[in-house]
Amino acid sequence: MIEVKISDKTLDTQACIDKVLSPSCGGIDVFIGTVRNATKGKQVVRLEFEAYERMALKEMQKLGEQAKKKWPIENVLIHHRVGVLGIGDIPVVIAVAAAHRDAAFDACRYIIDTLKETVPIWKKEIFEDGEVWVAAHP
Amino acid sequence: MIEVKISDKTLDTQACIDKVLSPSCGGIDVFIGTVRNATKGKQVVRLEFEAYERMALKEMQKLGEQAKKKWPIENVLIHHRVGVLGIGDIPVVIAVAAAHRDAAFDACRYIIDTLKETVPIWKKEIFEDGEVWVAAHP
Amino acid sequence: MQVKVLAFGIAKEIFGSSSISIDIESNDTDGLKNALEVKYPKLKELSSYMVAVNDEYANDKTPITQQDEIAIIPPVSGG
Amino acid sequence: MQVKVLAFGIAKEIFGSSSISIDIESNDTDGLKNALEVKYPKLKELSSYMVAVNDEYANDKTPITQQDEIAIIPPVSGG
Repeated sequence: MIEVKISDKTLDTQACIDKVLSPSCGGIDVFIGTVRNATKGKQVVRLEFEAYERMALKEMQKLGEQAKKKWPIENVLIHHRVGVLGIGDIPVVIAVAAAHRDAAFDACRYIIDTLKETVPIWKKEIFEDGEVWVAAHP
Repeated sequence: MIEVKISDKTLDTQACIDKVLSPSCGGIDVFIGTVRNATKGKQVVRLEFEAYERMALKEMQKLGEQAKKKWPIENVLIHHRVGVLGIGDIPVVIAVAAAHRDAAFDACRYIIDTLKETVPIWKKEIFEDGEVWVAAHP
Repeated sequence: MQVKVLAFGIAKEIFGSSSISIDIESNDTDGLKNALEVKYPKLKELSSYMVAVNDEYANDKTPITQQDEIAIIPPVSGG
Repeated sequence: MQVKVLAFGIAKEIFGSSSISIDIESNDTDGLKNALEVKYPKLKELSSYMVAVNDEYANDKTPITQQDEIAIIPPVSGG
């Protein structure tokens, strides 16, 4: 199973985990991204996420397919949040279930690393005194 | 924070995750072990876990401390179940929160790998036609 | 040819809109980039940017038509 | 000296009890292992086993007293 989703609602971590559980899997690795209160020592007020939704879903699906080709994993879930997020909110949940844990760890890490490079989603950091689109400028 | 626990009750994954969340953390890696329906192609009926509880808690605490020395992580939680577990039940939850995800992934994987080598907990696999203490014999 | 271009993130701010129309001389992604960079020179200040054609990253000189969905993809920062 | 020994996992099954008392000749972990292997030769069939003294893994020839909590740790298999 590969499930990808972009949502403007709070991501439900437990529901994500429940979806990848399987009687033939012994190891589940879950990555949860959360909004940190500071970036490079500067206090963050909130983040705003925006997606090119149709293409982002396509790229997320590709990530799931690539991971399933590279490692013996069974279920992959990638959920990404869009909209305005406050400190502690969850922009992303990735859950991977496999018979054995090594594949789950490798695949989960590959997916978040690659998602950050290829999936058309953007985040703007809002500070007390300004805002910046992350990674936009050198 | 380091929290270790051995319990004969169902592990609550969401509660484990909630405990490691922190406004200064941006990445949480969670490992969930589940009871697989088969081992080496043989159908499993149930597992029985037993711990040398006081020593196991001490070794789990050490794992948390070692991980915090090795990587810049903030919160570590290690919960292990004992007693009789059926297919799909969760023997172990490890949750690690860090400012950045690499440390969370590395530490979480180190903890489960090392737990399986050093923490005095034993599991017996029960099949239709017999039972075996895992790893006991060459 | 005039094409419609979708914009996201900082590209939307540079264009002042989530969708613009622009005249291009050569009907491919290079022609599009040239036209955009003349009209919106701030695009050249980005670390990089890509063009997507029909939801796929496009290489240099990918042909484009008025029927294609074209989007400007500034450096992504999801996760 | 007679010492009390806790047993877990397969060691509990080999001893037939979660706790046994045994006479040892030399008062250290080697003396304990020798005495145990004479009385419970099945211990030698295990992949390996360790002795824990007061909740810590003990090396060879670690001295033991009657006040110590001593446990036999067969190959662990948690997780």
